[in-house]
Amino acid sequence: MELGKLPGFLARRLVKAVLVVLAIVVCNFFLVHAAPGDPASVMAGQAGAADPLFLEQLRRQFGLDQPMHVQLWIYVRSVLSLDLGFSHRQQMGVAALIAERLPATLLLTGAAFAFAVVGGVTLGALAAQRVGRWADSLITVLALTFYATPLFWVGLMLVLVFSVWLEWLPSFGMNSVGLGLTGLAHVLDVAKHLLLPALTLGLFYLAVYARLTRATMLEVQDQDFVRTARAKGVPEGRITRAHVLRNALLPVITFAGIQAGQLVGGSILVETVFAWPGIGRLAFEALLARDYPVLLGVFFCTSVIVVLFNLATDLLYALVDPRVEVA
Amino acid sequence: MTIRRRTMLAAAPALTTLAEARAQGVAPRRGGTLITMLTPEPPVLQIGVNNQGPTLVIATKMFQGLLSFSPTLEPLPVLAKSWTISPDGRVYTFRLQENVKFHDGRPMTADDVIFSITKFHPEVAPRARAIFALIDNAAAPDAHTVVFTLKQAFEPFLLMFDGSAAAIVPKHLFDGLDYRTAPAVQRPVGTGPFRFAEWQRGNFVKLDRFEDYWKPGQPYLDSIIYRVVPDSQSRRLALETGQAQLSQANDIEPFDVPALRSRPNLEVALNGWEYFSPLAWIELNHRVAPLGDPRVRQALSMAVDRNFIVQRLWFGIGRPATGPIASSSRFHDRNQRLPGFDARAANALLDAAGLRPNAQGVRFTIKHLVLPYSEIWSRLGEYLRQAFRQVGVTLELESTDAGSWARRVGNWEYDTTINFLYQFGDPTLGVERSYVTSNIQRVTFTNTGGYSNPRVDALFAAARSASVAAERQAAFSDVTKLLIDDMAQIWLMEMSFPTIHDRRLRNVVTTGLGVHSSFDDVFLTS
Amino acid sequence: MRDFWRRYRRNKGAVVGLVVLVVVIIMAATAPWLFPGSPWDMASAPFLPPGEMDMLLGTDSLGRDVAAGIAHGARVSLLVGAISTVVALSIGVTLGAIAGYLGGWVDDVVMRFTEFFQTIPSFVLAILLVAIFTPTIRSVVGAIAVVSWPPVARVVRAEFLSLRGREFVQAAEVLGKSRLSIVLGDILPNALSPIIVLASLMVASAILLESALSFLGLGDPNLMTWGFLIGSGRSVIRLAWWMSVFPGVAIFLTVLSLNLVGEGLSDALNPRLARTR
Amino acid sequence: MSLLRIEGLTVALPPGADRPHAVEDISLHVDPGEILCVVGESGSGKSITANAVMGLLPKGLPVRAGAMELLGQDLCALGPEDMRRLRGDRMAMIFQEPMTALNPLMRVGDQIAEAMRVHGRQPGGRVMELLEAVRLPDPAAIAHSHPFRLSGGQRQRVLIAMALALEPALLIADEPTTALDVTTQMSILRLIRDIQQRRGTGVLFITHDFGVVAEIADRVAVMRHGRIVEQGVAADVLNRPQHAYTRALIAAVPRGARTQAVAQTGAEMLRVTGLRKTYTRGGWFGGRVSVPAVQDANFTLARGETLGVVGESGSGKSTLARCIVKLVVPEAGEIRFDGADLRPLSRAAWKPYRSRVQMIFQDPYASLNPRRLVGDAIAEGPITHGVPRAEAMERARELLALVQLEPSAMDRYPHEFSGGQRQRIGIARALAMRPELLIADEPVSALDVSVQAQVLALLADIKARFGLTMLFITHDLRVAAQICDRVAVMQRGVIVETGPTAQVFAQPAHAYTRALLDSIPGQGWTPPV
Repeated sequence: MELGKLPGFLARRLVKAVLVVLAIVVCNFFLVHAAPGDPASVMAGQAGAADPLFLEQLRRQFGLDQPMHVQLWIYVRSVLSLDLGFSHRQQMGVAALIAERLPATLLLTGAAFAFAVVGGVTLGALAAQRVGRWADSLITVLALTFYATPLFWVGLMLVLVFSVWLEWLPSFGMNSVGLGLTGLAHVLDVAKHLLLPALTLGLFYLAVYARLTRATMLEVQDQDFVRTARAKGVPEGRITRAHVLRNALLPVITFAGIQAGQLVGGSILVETVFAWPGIGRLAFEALLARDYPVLLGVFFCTSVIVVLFNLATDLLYALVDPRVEVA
Repeated sequence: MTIRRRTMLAAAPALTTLAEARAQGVAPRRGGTLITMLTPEPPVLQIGVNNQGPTLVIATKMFQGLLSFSPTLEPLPVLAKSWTISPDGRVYTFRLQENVKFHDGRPMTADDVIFSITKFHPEVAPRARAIFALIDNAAAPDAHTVVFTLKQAFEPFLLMFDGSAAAIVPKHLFDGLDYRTAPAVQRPVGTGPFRFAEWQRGNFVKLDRFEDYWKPGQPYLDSIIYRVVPDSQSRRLALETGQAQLSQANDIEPFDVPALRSRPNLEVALNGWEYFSPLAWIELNHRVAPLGDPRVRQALSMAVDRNFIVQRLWFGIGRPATGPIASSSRFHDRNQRLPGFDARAANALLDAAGLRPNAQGVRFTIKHLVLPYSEIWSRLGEYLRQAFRQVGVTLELESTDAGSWARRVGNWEYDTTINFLYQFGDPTLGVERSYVTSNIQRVTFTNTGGYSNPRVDALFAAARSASVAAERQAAFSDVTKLLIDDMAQIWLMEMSFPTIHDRRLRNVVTTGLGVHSSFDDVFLTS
Repeated sequence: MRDFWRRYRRNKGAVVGLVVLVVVIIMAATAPWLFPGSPWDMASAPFLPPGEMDMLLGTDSLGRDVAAGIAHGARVSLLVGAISTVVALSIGVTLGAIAGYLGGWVDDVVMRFTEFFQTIPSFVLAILLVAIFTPTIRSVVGAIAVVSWPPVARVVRAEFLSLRGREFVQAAEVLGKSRLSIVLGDILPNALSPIIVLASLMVASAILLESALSFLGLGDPNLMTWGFLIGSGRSVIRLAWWMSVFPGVAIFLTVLSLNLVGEGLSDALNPRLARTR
Repeated sequence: MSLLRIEGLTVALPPGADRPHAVEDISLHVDPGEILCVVGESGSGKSITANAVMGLLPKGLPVRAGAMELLGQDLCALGPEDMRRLRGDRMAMIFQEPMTALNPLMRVGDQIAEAMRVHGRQPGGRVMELLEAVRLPDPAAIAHSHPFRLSGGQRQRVLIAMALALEPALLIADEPTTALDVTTQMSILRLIRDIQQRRGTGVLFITHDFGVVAEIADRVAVMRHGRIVEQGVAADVLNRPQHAYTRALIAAVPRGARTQAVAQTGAEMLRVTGLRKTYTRGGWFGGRVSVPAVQDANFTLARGETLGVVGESGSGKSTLARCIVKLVVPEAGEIRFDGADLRPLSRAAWKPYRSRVQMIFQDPYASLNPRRLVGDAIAEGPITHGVPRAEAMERARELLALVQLEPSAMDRYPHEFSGGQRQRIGIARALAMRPELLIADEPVSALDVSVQAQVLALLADIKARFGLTMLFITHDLRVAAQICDRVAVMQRGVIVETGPTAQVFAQPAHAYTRALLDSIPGQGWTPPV
């Protein structure tokens, strides 16, 4: 796409993204409110004792005594003003709560994503180039293996091997608390903690990208323009890099956009296994505790991430592929 | 006073540890950071606003009550240095420590105490509301004396003054504000030996030594860090590798305890829960046929092998229940026991109740709402399903989340479930609520099962108003017998929680509140 | 048909996958005879390592036979995978067919709806649905189906869209056939290959999804599934590695075999693509 | 010395194919400055020959025997790297599909420059020169464009420019104009001719079209089933074909002029007035693009008449045909069939007309449901309209005989038939409805020339036999001339000229019609027989 058309393209995509997010907000609200069990009874249960007055107080405080459409209107209005509400259970603004947890999730999913894409595309390209040979077989088998293994199980096994038996890497948390590390030492410390969870989360998607890259590269290799390149004497290495890989990456980009949501979902499992302080675990805990504002906030936040990510991949796609005008 | 002696014996190991430490001449060492764990992460750390287990564990380091309790539940001075009770049992006079400061530097006075007891806790905590409603008048003759006059005598009144039940909060930070949303809720300010330093949600809570703490030279530790570790295996690993020096409550799964017990660097204590005395039972909804029939309840009770549960499921952490009142609690009658495990007798009882097995050998089918707090309850449900099958009863498990569990139990929408309640040292405080007719309410932790017996109601009422311990003992013994005969609920076990700590950490469990004490005397040897 | 087998056999992995899958299915079918009684029965002492006291794969924390659990679990895992796939297929094929065949604004609406479902992180949605409707086999199957249909709808739509423009469909149109008979008689049979391939992969991912739900404690508590076994073995992994390792291997093998079979089907049903392998 | 010499070349097919060798014992040569046309039907092995020379044979097709020499150098003895060095430098190739033969992500100029860079030459200003040499307008803009912005003809010019970048001695052109419209085809043919003459390049030109051969060839080699059956100077082969196969091929070439007189015209059957169809694409959020496919089309069709609609791709002729059978819903106009306006009718109201108006399609491979038995495919129309199954099957059997297929074809699937046979099945399916109006949408354009002739003959036969009225869509003027009573010429959605075939061909009124007629390849050649 030509750069001059970019602002219009972006504006259209943004409008669409906002509409999608709005729909998600409304749907999530109804979904979560369809759940039995209201936050007041949960809090009462966890306080260890309760009486009807206490319950009544809590319900009023949470606005649970209002009619549903009023609750929805209040929620949508506040989301539009970027106020995600207040978690009465946590006694904190939801936005603040999520903001605290978000960096950890972004770090984890970002690292896993980078690992998966870079590793997957490299392995996939390698396999496609050596199709039918042992390297291809090995990569294919490995990819299938990671593809077929439950994510959380991989996490458990990695912990078993690297933390329990070898004692090389920490098995949980995001940093060593109490050591007062700063600067580079802190970064290294976090990196050490990040390694296993990112690996766990990334392996499955690495397999996905490896398989996808291999398949699309094989497909692109058969296309006419590759034959043209060959006919004009372009060396094989350059054909792979400049012609095949670039075209094969287009579906990978599309797929990465779709995968963003799955990655956030997968991080719930990984964050649970590795005690990673991110929003995936926050969501699961909020669900168990029926903390509606937090749950709605996390859903809102993840869908915004996914929508933004889709937007970014669309943009990337549009920049890579000149054929995209509007779609 | 047989009860007292029993609990004293039970608490003996803790006392020996302390004595040993002193005897070995290990002088308390100042300095060091204690890293411990936390699960689940509490929503807020302001005691009262939230009274969940994890909140109590942290908040009791920052807040203190007037009293604490020994393993035999004798009152110990904390913020109150002495107290007197009038002969008619209605007037309680506390003399306060004089140089106590809040973490913000303001002195603690009788005003703060009266505010905490008569305003703050009754507003935010239902349990305090019920009992402090008995206070007719609260007065402060001087800045360091508080006098509470009760409407009627209430023998267990002192038990309410522990830091976990009625911590003293700063009046100047709450008065006139909504207590639940006051700024101080986010940065708790108390009188305890440690003050709030940092909370990275999902990661850790850090408490630092309060330099102006009223006990000179104490506390010994520089800081305490509570790491949030949601996975039990990670917690175990943290203990083993020394990344954490202390675990408490249900941090460590029972099946991991034997392995940890054998580690030379770790010490496992099972005491320190005398004040709470949690008791677990199968909660039956008496409104659901045929659970309203006492013979059926008796039969189900006999179908359960409590020793198996304690040994196999809890790996010996805990004791089989003997009745509605825990054996570590006051007024437990050790002469009364539950009928033993006897499947044959159970079958006979069910036959007698007219519940004949059908062609598949099934007498009736009931549901079981699995307690969602830890997966051990799922194992228990799976055991119960197999156990009840032996007597022709099919148990269908329903799994649920904490929210639904609380709602369904509160609304009586269940057949059976597991419930466990703290007894707070005294049956009037912790047992009565589950059996009296007046407390049949659509709220969790009331008499949700719907058991009702006028004689039981009368006996609990008598025990409540009697001011003499012996009179109360008699009433509780009678109530115990009635409840066991009716098998009001199927009591399973007296729960214990292992407190596991590094051997270099000293004075961890010294009172009946265990890890819920202030830790001002806890220290790390080098 | 013979052609189909010939092409299928060319992919050795697919043959291995089929053999493994058949073994798993046989194991599931014969579980009541291989391991009579309930898999929940306490068969021996708890935490027996594999091989001890006749317990081939060891016992769990209540002394239950892990091997019996895996055999009986195969029934449920496969059933959950199959049923949720059927449900997801029926949702996805219906919506995809409507969108692809009718086109226009209907297509637009259906595809926005599908996109919307794809935007919500599917695993989070599955957790939410199971929690809302309480964990039972029905809610688990339903939740898996609800999060798995969008790819089916997209594939079916794309197939229908391209087939709709194909001349034989236009010919049927010109012959005056009814829409339903065109969709069922002319388009659907020709769109079956990708649907079948997709279905085999969906069974695999449904099994994975079920195990993940159970791992988080959101499985049906009355049914022995592989996910449940790992979930219950996870907390004792250092005490009894066999409790989570063997069910994990069972899941891995089954999912792998389904993937291999899917590839084989894809090769056999789309011979044009197979040549590039 | 010959530029390219091939002796006894044999290329194997993978096991399981319908014959053991793709090409067998081929010998030919190309001299500098000459165009050798290799002509043959699909599957004759002509493309394999070209790819063998370039060293671009797929893995499954090894060279089994023979020798290939380029400028005296033995190609079979060269390693892959040496072959690569030759490709693009001493020999270059252009392909059939200009739409897909360029990397969609790379600018045109860069792709041409790449052809030089990989051989160690700096492009400099040469890219512009080349683009100018292939007569592309505004070379600077084109060099900067991505391929999707160019038309098919422009792309083919780019590919030719790329092939000529290093002034190769040999240019191999593999059906370079087959995918192009006639007018474009002619200009590309002239370009190749011109370049070859100016630079003295030797050209190996592969085609299936004798018109093209007549237009461009110096010498001709005719291939069939992997063998060369006849080879010689163009004029000799074209006018005095020796081999029976060559004669058959040439006989099948559509005659330029209609032989029989204009058929008697009956009453008006179809009257189309003001028909309009516009395609729009784009989403809910802006970016809507409208493409007028048919604008204000007016024509009539009398009973028993054949009206040809001719035009290049994208002219809207297919859309027009589809509008009449409601496969495409036009937004305005009238379609009066026997007086009744069909356009506003609902699906149900249309149904009675389905048996009266039928259609046959272009692609014999796509027009039959691959999962339905041939008998059922033919019978399902009548069955849908209430004919008892047994009767419908009987009718299907009769029709199969009519289209010269075995009765056993009833119980077989379409993939067991050749393209020509499938087209016959498609015709039988349409006839089964006993239609009055038959719409034929490019019914022969996907067929080899010999098969094309047979199908055209069949169509003429059944038309006469059943007194059918026909609307015949084609891009091939020669075909239209052969079969139509009247023709309508379409350009960009507009019917620019209508009239009796002979008149339109002899005195075209519209400039576009004239351009089309001028572009018919091989006009100077009248096929013998």
